[in-house]
Amino acid sequence: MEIDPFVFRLSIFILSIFVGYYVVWSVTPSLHTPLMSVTNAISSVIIVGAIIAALAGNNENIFNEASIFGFLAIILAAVNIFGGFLVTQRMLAMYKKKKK
Amino acid sequence: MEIDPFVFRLSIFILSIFVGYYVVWSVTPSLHTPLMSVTNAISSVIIVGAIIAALAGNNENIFNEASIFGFLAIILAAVNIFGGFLVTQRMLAMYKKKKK
Amino acid sequence: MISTNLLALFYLVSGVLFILALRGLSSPETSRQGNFFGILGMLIAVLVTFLSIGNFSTSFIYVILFLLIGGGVGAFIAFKIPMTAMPELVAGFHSLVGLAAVFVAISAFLNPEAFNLGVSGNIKLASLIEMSIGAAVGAITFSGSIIAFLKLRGIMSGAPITFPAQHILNLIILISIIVLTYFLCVTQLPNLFWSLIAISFLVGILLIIPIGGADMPVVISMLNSYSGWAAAGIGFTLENTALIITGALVGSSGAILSYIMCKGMNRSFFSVILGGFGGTDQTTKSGNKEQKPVKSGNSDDAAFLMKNASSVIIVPGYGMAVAQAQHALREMVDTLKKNGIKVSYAIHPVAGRMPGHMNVLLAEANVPYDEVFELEEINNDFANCDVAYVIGANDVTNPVAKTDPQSPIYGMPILDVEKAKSVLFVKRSLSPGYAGVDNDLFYRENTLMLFADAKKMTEDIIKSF
Amino acid sequence: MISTNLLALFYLVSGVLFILALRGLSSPETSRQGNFFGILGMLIAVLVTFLSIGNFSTSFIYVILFLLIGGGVGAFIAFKIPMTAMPELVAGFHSLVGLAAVFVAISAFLNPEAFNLGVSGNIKLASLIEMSIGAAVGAITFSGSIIAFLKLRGIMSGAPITFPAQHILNLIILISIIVLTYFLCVTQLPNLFWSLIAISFLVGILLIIPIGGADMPVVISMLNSYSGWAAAGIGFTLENTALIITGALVGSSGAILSYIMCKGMNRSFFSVILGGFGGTDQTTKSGNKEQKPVKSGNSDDAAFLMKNASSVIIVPGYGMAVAQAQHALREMVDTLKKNGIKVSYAIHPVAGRMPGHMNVLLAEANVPYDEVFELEEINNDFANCDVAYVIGANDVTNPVAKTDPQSPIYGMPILDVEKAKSVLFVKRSLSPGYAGVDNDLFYRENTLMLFADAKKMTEDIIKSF
Ligand SMILES: NC(=O)c1ccc[n+]([C@@H]2O[C@H](COP(=O)([O-])OP(=O)(O)OC[C@H]3O[C@@H](n4cnc5c(N)ncnc54)[C@H](OP(=O)(O)O)[C@@H]3O)[C@@H](O)[C@H]2O)c1
Ligand SMILES: NC(=O)c1ccc[n+]([C@@H]2O[C@H](COP(=O)([O-])OP(=O)(O)OC[C@H]3O[C@@H](n4cnc5c(N)ncnc54)[C@H](OP(=O)(O)O)[C@@H]3O)[C@@H](O)[C@H]2O)c1
Repeated sequence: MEIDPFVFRLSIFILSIFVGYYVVWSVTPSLHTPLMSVTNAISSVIIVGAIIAALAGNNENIFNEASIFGFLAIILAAVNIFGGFLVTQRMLAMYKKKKK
Repeated sequence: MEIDPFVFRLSIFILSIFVGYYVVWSVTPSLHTPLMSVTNAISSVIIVGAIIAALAGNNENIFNEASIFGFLAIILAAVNIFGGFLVTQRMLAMYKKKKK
Repeated sequence: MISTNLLALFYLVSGVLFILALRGLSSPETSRQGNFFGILGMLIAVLVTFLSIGNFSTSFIYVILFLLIGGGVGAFIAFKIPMTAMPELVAGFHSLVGLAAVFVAISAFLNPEAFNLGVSGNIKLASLIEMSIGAAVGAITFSGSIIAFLKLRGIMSGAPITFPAQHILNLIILISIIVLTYFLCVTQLPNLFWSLIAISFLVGILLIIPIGGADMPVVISMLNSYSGWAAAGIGFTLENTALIITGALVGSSGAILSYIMCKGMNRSFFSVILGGFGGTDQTTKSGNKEQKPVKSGNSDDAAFLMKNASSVIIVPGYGMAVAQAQHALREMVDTLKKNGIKVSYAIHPVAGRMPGHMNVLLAEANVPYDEVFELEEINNDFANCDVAYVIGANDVTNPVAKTDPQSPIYGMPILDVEKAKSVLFVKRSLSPGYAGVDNDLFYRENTLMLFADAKKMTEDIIKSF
Repeated sequence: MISTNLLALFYLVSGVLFILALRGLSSPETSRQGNFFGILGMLIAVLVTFLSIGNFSTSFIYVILFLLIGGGVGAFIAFKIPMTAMPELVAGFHSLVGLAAVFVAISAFLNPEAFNLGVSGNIKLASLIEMSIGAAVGAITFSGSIIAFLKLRGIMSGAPITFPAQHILNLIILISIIVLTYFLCVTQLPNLFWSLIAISFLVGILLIIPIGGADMPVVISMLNSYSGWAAAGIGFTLENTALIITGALVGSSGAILSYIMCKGMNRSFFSVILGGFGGTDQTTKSGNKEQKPVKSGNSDDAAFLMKNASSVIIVPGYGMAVAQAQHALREMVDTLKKNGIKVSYAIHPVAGRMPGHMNVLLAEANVPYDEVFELEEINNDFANCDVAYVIGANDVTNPVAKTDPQSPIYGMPILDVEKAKSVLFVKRSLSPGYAGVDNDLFYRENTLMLFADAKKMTEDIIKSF
């Protein structure tokens, strides 16, 4: 009787594709390079999975087989998050209007 | 533990607002009148509720207190659906390119 | 029968098809396909609803019957309605959607079991709230659209009807709606529900009667937006994805169109949303300028000027719609073209009385849409054109919008017809247009007024050619 | 601790913030605010994840520690990287996302209980499929991006590496991936999972090595798109709205950017998606035209021409990036402006080696973005300009794109520098650009070639002024 959550997620996914399509087309061409770096940064939201994986270990064995991959993923994703947002920030700070 | 379907519906709603925003802004101004009539037609998808309401009656009493409102709503929505789509069709058929 | 998941998937598909329907309107080429997607989406939604119930009893025959009756009426209207009546038509159709929403909400209130919302007298709180909002906004949409329809159709006077303490009354009503909803949620008494609907009907009327007839398009668009949000609300009640998506689409569409109209008229969006504006018709500031000299001519003068022109820009306005002059205009343009004159059409974003009004009328008269240009596309061309033929337009050409910060239309972008070598104004008198502002252009050196009905004058020009 | 519903709501909020982050990029004014929204969204996602676990044990300290280590490295790179190295940087960062996705998938495979996906050896089928797709696409993204990075950085030769039976090998691998995934789902054997990942790494390498170094930007964007879909896949596994929304955003963004690049280069989108292109570097059709006479000059000639000009348009290209000439260029323009000369910049959509490459470099050199124009905005102005200063650009000015249907760049829109009164070409030789096509403009009457490094020549011109 209840709707499977998968159906909802599918709806969210499909609507997000529409949003993505429009939102990216509306990005001005002069900001396409920052666009590339910022999408890189936001795609690191996969860190959410990495954190769950890392914290799944128990106290006796913090670095077990599974959690160690989580910790590695955290490092990689963190490089991207900080690197991606900061380099974008650095680029965007350079776009200035003519001083009058 | 399970996520309330309401949260999913809210997500769908919010994403649809984004889609709506972009999709309507991208409508060419010369088609704004058909836009008005077609949104009218699609908003009649409320007929879905009208059908459920109308068919909720039982066989002995097809037109009970509740279902009668369903039947009325079906008529109204049907006027809109057929009227809205057909008048849009009629308008759109008139938009022609220069014959060369 | 169909599983709940499959049903939800199909509703998603029809939601997506509705998105594609609007997406198609981004260009005339894809628009017909878009409309087809819309029809398909509706078909899917209706069919799967039938399948989900699966109770093909006698009631089912009645459902089909009423569907066909309503459909027949709708189709009849769609084929008979003249294009010039589109504003009323939209308002009229609109009221029906509002009323249908009210009926569905009532039915859900009376028979919540059918919608899985609990049992009568003990409806789920969330559903009850959604239902009340749906019913109230639906009722407001209904009565508001009816008033708009009556004003546009001319059955009711377009003049704003005001009375003292209007705003206080509205405030009291608003508070009573909230109080009613609260008690309804607590007691679930049917009478409170009925009162809520009755008061909402009243609100719709009270909100719209003080607004002048010419402002109705903004009102319609605004009600359109409201009704979208109401549909989304009912979508939450019915747990229906197609309705939620559609509600958001319609809500955005109405809001954006009223924003475009407000910007085009240089009115604030908020003053519209809050309602209670209008009365511009009264502020007609004419009379004190009538004494200025005006050059006026007849169809022969106009034909002579155009014969000697190498390029002509046509600026249609509300008057063209009133006079139904679009077909005559197309014929005149054909004649001009046969004489080797370059002709294009310039459409202001708020020319006429609804967005895209002029485009639809020109399309009806078989004017190809690639000869019709938007303001930004063509505005620079007036400087190089010999004749601007302004037919039933007024405000959209008024240079006061650029010069006088006191003017109600100050800041609105206008078509620079003044830059053309000569300007021909076809209208019946010197009276102002919708905004009630006198137009300085009438008194200019290079302007020739052609006082007549737009259709009559255009036909005469063809004869004089 | 935080309830599941609240958690889902917060993930929705961060998804919406990511949408707003991209939306901000629609204009430079709003872009910084957009980036802030993105950071906020990420912060919310990370914080609520912490709260949802609530197990603030010793592991938690390590999580913070590793987060800071990674963050420190990222921040360091972000501050140190020169703007000219943006293409490599994006490729490098990209490989990290891919690898992170692989690690998360591995961890989920080893410890499915932590993610509510069933128990080890008996993982829910849907989750296992999603996980495999995520791991495979992540691995392809990783190794592919590494190759792209090496080629762009010049560590690996940019030449396409081809070998016989390449396509047959790829086909065999593809089939084996599908077979592996099938048996993995049936048996849940860890070894199959490891093999799947190993083969996917191989695919990433094999797909990218045959592609020429200069085509890497398209490859990066394509991998970006792939990784977006992979992220969405993992989002389904983790039942995380933020990841699903982000995946779709990144997927669209990559696809649209590669589409824009392909259109700008007049290549088919499908040949890119399928991979295996490149090798254009070999088709250099030069040699037979070298004998034609060429006018070449020095910095004094260039300065003289510009001094007598009233308007100059700057056309930067890949050579400006290579020579890091943007700062010198800005200084030159300042000098020109001081002499009362009107200067603007014209940017071709695929000038340089990545979308928006030139804009970022000019912004770095403090060129205000309202002096920088897109192709459509400025192309008509060349006819009225005295000097076009083409600095390190070549293909994007090549008129053969309009005239010769045989040319590989035929159909690509170009900047009409040929219409300027004089054209100055700053490059080191007569050798062709990225597309390997000889440029007819070099031999024209009104062209003066300035053979030198872009930065050197520009500095010399300043001195000669
Ligand atoms: N398009 C929209 O979405 C929208 C919505 C709401 C409001 N508006 C407002 O509507 C106005 C539209 O501007 P507009 O220039 O199109 O129209 P307008 O300024 O209202 O002027 C129309 C003119 O047509 C003349 N006219 C009326 N009937 C005629 C007939 N049978 N033959 C010849 N002329 C006739 C009238 O002058 P005579 O009486 O002298 O003949 C009037 O001056 C703007 O102020 C706009 O803000 C537009
Ligand atoms: N932007 C993108 O997204 C993108 C992506 C992929 C491919 N592409 C392709 O890249 C090309 C871009 O066109 P473009 O006109 O910018 O570049 P181009 O056609 O590749 O030409 C660059 C020119 O710069 C010269 N150059 C190199 N180093 C230099 C230096 N240090 N000083 C002075 N000149 C130097 C080279 O000539 P010398 O060797 O004689 O100096 C070369 O002819 C297009 O073909 C496009 O399709 C672009």
